[in-house]
Amino acid sequence: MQWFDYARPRTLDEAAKLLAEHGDRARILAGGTDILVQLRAGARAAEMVIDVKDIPELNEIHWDGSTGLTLGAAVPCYRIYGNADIKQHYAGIIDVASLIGGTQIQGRASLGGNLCNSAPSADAIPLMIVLGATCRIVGPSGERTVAVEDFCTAPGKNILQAAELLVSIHFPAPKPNSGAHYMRFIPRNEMDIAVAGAGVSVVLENGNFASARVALASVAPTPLFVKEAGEALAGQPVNDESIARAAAIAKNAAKPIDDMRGTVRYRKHLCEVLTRRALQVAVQRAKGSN
Amino acid sequence: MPTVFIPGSMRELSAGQAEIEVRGSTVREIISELDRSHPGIKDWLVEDNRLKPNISVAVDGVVSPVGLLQDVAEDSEVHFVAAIAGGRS
Amino acid sequence: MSTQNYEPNMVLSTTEFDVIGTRPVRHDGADKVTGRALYGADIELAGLIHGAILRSPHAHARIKSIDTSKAEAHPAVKAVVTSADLPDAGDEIIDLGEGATPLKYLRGNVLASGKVLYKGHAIAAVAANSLHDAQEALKLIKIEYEVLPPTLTAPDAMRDGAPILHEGLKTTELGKPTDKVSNVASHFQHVKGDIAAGFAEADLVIEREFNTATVHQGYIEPHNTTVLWNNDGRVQVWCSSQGAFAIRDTTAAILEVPVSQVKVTPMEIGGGFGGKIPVYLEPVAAVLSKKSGHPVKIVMSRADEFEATGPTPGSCIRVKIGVKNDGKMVAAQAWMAYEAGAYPGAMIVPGSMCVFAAYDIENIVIDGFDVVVNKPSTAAYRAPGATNAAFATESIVDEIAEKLGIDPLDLRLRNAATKGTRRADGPKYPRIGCVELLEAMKNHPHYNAPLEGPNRGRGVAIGFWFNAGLPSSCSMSVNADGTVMLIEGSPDIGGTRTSIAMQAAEVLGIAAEDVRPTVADTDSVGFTAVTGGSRVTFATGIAAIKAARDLRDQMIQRVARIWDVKSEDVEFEKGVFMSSNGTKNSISFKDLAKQLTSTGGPIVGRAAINPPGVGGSFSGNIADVEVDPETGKVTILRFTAFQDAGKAIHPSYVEGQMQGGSVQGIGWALNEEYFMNPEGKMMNSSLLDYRMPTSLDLPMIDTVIIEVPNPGHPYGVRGVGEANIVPPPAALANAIYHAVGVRMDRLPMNPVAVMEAIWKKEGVPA
Amino acid sequence: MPRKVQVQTKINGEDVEFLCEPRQSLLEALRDIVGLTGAKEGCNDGNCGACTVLFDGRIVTSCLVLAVEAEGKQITTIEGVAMGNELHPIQQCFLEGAALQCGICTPGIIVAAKALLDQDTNPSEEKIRLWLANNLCRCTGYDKIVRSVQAAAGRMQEAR
Repeated sequence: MQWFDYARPRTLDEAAKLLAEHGDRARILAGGTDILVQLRAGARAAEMVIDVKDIPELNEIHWDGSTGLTLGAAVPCYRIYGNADIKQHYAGIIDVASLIGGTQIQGRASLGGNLCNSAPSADAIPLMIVLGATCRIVGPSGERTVAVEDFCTAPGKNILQAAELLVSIHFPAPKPNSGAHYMRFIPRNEMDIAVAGAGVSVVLENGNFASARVALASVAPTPLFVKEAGEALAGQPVNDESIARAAAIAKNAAKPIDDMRGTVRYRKHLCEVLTRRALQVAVQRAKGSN
Repeated sequence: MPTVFIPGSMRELSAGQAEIEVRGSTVREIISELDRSHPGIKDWLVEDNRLKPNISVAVDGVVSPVGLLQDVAEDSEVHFVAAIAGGRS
Repeated sequence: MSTQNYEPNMVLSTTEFDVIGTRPVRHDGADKVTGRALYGADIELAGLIHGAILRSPHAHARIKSIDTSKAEAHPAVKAVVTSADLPDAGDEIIDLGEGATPLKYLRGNVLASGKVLYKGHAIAAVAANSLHDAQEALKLIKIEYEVLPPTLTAPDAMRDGAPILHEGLKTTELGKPTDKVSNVASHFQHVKGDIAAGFAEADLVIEREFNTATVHQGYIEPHNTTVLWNNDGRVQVWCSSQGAFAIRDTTAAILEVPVSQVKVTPMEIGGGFGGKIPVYLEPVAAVLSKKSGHPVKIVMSRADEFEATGPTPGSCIRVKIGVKNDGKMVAAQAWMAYEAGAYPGAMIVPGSMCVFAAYDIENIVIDGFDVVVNKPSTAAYRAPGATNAAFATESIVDEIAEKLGIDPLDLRLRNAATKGTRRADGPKYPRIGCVELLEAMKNHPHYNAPLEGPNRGRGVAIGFWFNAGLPSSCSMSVNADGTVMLIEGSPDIGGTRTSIAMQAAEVLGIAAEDVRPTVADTDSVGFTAVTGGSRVTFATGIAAIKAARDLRDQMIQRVARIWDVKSEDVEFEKGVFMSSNGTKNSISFKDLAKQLTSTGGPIVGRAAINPPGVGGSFSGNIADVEVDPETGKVTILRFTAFQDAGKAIHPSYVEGQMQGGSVQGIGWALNEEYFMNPEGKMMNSSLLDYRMPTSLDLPMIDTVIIEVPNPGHPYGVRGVGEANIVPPPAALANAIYHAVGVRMDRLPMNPVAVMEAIWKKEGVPA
Repeated sequence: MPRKVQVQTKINGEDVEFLCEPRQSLLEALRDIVGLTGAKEGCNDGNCGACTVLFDGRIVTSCLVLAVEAEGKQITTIEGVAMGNELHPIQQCFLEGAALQCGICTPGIIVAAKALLDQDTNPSEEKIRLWLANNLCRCTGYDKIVRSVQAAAGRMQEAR
C-alpha cells in the first residue's frame, strides 16, 4: 500500500482543518471496511487518512419522539441494533444494520460509511431513501442538508465536495401505522453483495395505503428511488393487486447490467419479487405498529 | 500364461489383437517377449530401461509401483494404462 | 428437519482394534487451538526481506520488453528478477512421480518469458525491506505488451482458427505424435466391448451435454515461501506445501541445482486440497535471495491465489447411456474436453477413468481431450477430474431411473461395479465397496424419511476415486519412558500425524498418545511423496506399521537375549512380551523400554515403502433441497454423506473429510465459479465474490462410514480424502429436479441458472 | 520520508508499545511487529475471518483495522484465550470434537466463538452459524465446529 499519514481529530473544527489542508487527497476513516480495502487495492488513493471516530457528533444516537432519529455517520452497526429506541421505532434500520457484512464487519461498519462509499449495491441507502432520511454535511462554505435520495451520483461517487464531511443522518419520526423493510437477494445467506435489493416504507390509513416509498439496490448506477411505485400505492387498498402493480413498476424502473452477480433479466425479475415481498412485510409491520 | 491387454492406441502394433497371451514372470520379461512377436511395442512402452512416465502397468487390477520389476503370475492379467497425474487432496 | 431419532454420524464397523477406531485428541492439537502452531507465513529470520510479484494484466499477450531499471534504483529494493534470471529449461522432461512434465512449462509458469498466457501470469519480482515497499516498487517496472485475443473455454479453444497458446504444441492423437499445432495437447480413448452393438440392444438411450465452470480449492492459507540461498550454495526453503520433497525436487529442477543442495522444511499447512503441490514461489524467492544475500519471504494475496495458482479444470462433457427396460446398462459413451489452463495437463485422464467407474457396463467408449486455454494452469483438486464426470453420469442415471420407473438406488445396485468388474480403461476391480455403499444408502433413515412441502426434492448420487500409494518413509525410536518418537514426511493437513501414530500404536500395543509423531524436513527423513491422493493414512500408515514391526522385532530379539531364550519363543500381544516356551517370563513394552540402553543400546525401527494394494473408495450422498421458485435459490434441508473408508483409523477425522469434501462439492454445485469477462479477466477474485459456503449456508452434514476392508492394507485402510467431493453436484442437481422439475446441465447451479431453467420449462419468454 | 507512529495499547492484558507505519494494519502489527502470529492472513479484505481478534470487547477482522487505531484499546488475540496453562473450554471442545483439520481458520473461529459465548451462554445452532458466517473454513464443512461450540457452551454452563 502507498504511504499515508493518519490523524484522529476530536472536533468537527479539527477535522475541517485537516480536510481543508488535504482536499481530495484526504480520506475519511470510520469503520474502514470499505476504504481500507480500496486503498490496499489501489482503487482509491490518499495522502491523509482522517479517523473520525473520536468526533462526538459522528458518534451520537439521538432519538426524539417529535423530531425523529439523528444517527452519527460513524456509529457502527452493532450500536444501532443494540439501541432500544431504534429497535422500537425503526425496524427497517435494524434490518440493514444486521445485514451489512458479518459479525466482525458490523463491529466497525457504519450507515454513514455505507452512504459515502456510494456503491449501487449499498444495502442501507434504499432503506434510508424510503424513510425520507437527510444528510447533515459540513464543509468550508458552512453546513447543508441533502436528502439521501439526492446523495449518490454514480458508482462510488456522491455530492460531497472536497473538504466536506458527512456528520449525521436524520430520520423523521415514523408516522402512526407505518412500516418499513429492506430485503435483498444474495446467493449465499451472509457475506454477499446484493444481486438486487428493495427498500420500502408504507403508511396505512383505513385499510388503504396513505403513502408509500420504494427504492432499489444494485439495479442502476446509484441506489434507485422509484417514486412512481410508491405513488401508485397511495390511496389504494392494501391487497395483492395493488402490491403487484407497485412491484411491476419497480421492475420496469430498474436498469441493471449483466455482471458476475446476475443478468439484466434476472435482476429486473428480482426487483418485482423483492418489492412485493418487502411490501408484504412492511404492511405487516404497519399493522402491528400504532 | 499371463494375458496382456493391448490398449486401442497400440493395436496397430499387435495386428489388431486386443488380448495376447505371453510368457514371462515379470513385466520386463513380458514386454521383451511381446516385442519379439510384435516389434515396436517395447519402444512404445519403455524408455531408459523403465516405463515411460505417462504409462503405468496394472497387474490383476492393481497399478504397480515398481513398473518393469513387477512380478507376474501364470494367470495374471496385465494392463498398460495412462498414469494418473495429480490425484491429490 | 433435524428432529433426530438416529445417529448423525454412524460407523458401520466390521473389525475392532485397540487403538484404531478410537478418537484420541490429535497430537498437534494444543498448538493449533492456541495459535502457537507455525504456518509458512509465520516464520521470521534475521535479515528477512519481502518479495512481491508483478503479474500480467492480460490473458494473452506477447511481452515486447521489460524495463526494471527504475525498480532497481528504488532505495528500499534489494533485488529484481525476471525469467532471464532462471536457467534455460530447454526440452528436458522431468518426472516428479506425478506424471511427466516438460520443465519449460513449469519454469514458464513460475516466470513468463516471451508470452503471458493468463491474467495473473508472473513476469517479474522485487525484494525489498518491507512488503509495502516491494509492492510500490513493482509499479516502477515497465512492460510493453502486444495483446493477443484469448481463448477461454475448451470448446472455443478446440475450434479451427482459435487463438493458439503454444506455437510449439502439437496434438498427440491416440498416443501418437502428430504435426498438428493446436490447443488440444492430446486426445485419447478408452474402448471396451462393441459400442454400436450395445446401443442397438438398448431400449432407452439418453444423451446430454454438461458444462462445468473452473473452480478453486479455496484453502484459507495463501501460498507462501521463505528461501535463503546460503553462502555455501545450499538453498533452504521454509514453506507450506503438500509435499516437502515435491517442492525440493521441482525447485531443484527449475534452478538446475542437485536435489541435495535444496532443503525444504515443511511448516504447518493451512489447507491444500491438491492446490499446494505445484511450485509457484520457491524458485523466484531463491533467485531473489541469491541476488540480495537475504532470506526472502513471499506470500500470495487472495487475488493471486485465484488468478495465478492452479484451479480445477472447467469442462464440457457429453454422456450417452443405453439401458434395457429392466434397468441393465448396456452401453455408455463419453466425450470429455477438460481445460488444462495455460499448460497441458488437465485432469482428464483420471476424469475419463472415473466417468463410468461405478458401473458394470459391457460396452464403453470414452474420448478424452486435454485442452489449453488462457486461464491459470490447472492443478489437482480433491479427486481431480472425477467430480465433473460424475455430475454428467449421475444426472443421466437419475433421468433413466425416472423414465424407467425404477428407484434410483435400485437402478444403481442393478449395475453396480464389484470385484472383478472390468473397467473401461482395462483392469478389473479388486475388492470394492460400491454395493455395500448403495445398500447403506438405501437402508438409511434419511432415504426412507418423508419429504413434504412444495418445491422440495431429494436427490442421490455416487462417486468413485482411485486413491494413491506412492513412496513413504518412516523411522521410530524408543524413549526410556516407554514412548516412541515417530519421524515421517507427510505434511499434516487434517490430522494425519495422529492417524499414522495410531497405526504404529496398534502394532506396539501402546496408547496413541505414547507415539509422538513429527513431520520432518527433507534432510531428516527418507523420500516421501506428497500428501495427496488420499494416500497418507494408507501409505505412510503402512510405513509406520512396518517401522513399528521392525521396532517390535528388534525388541523381541532383545527380550530373547535378556531371557536367554530363542526369539521365536517370544510372543508379543497388547504391549506385553511373553515367552512361549513354558517359562513364565513377561515384560511390558514400557518396562523393556527402560532397559534398552543397559541391554545393548537404543533401538530404531525404520521402513521405506512404495506400496501396491491401493484400494479405491466409493462415496454417496442423499440430499434434500428446497428451491425458491421465484428466485431460483436452493436451500439444503438435509444432507447425508456415505463413504467406504475401508477402515476408519480415527473416525472423527474420517467424518471430517466426508463433511468437508461434501461442502466443497456443495459450493462447486451451487455458487463457485471463475466468472471471466471476454478479455479473460476473472471478475470475482475475492472471497466476497467467489462464494464458498459459509456456516450459515449449510445444515449439519450427517455421515455414514462404511468399512469394506482393503486387502492391500494391514488394517484395511482405503483412504478417504477425496471421493467425498465427487457426488454432491449430481446429488443436488437431481434433488433440484425432483423439487421443481428442471434438469440442470451446467455448474454452478446458481440462482440465475436455476431461475432460467424454470423460465425455460414454463415457457416464459425472455 | 513520513514518520512512523508510536502506539500504546493493551494486548492480552499486557501493556504493549510499538512503532508502526500508518498504512500498516493491526494484523500486520500483531504478526510482524509484536510477534503474535496466531491471527492469520487469509484474504486481507475482511472476508475470511482468520485474523479475527477482540478489539475493545468486540470481534473485528484485524486486517481491516489500522494498527494506529489500537492506541488506548484493549486487544485479545488467540494467544490470550487460554487461561494460563489451562485451555479455554472452547479450545478443549475443539480438540475433543475434531473441529479443526488444517487449523488455519481455528484461531479466528475460537476468538469469535468466545465472544459469542461471553454474551450468550446457550446459543442456538442458527445463532452460532450466523455469528460465525464471517469465518470461512474450507476443511470441516462447519459441522464439527458448530457442535464443538455447542459443547463448550454446555461445559461452561456446568462450570458456573
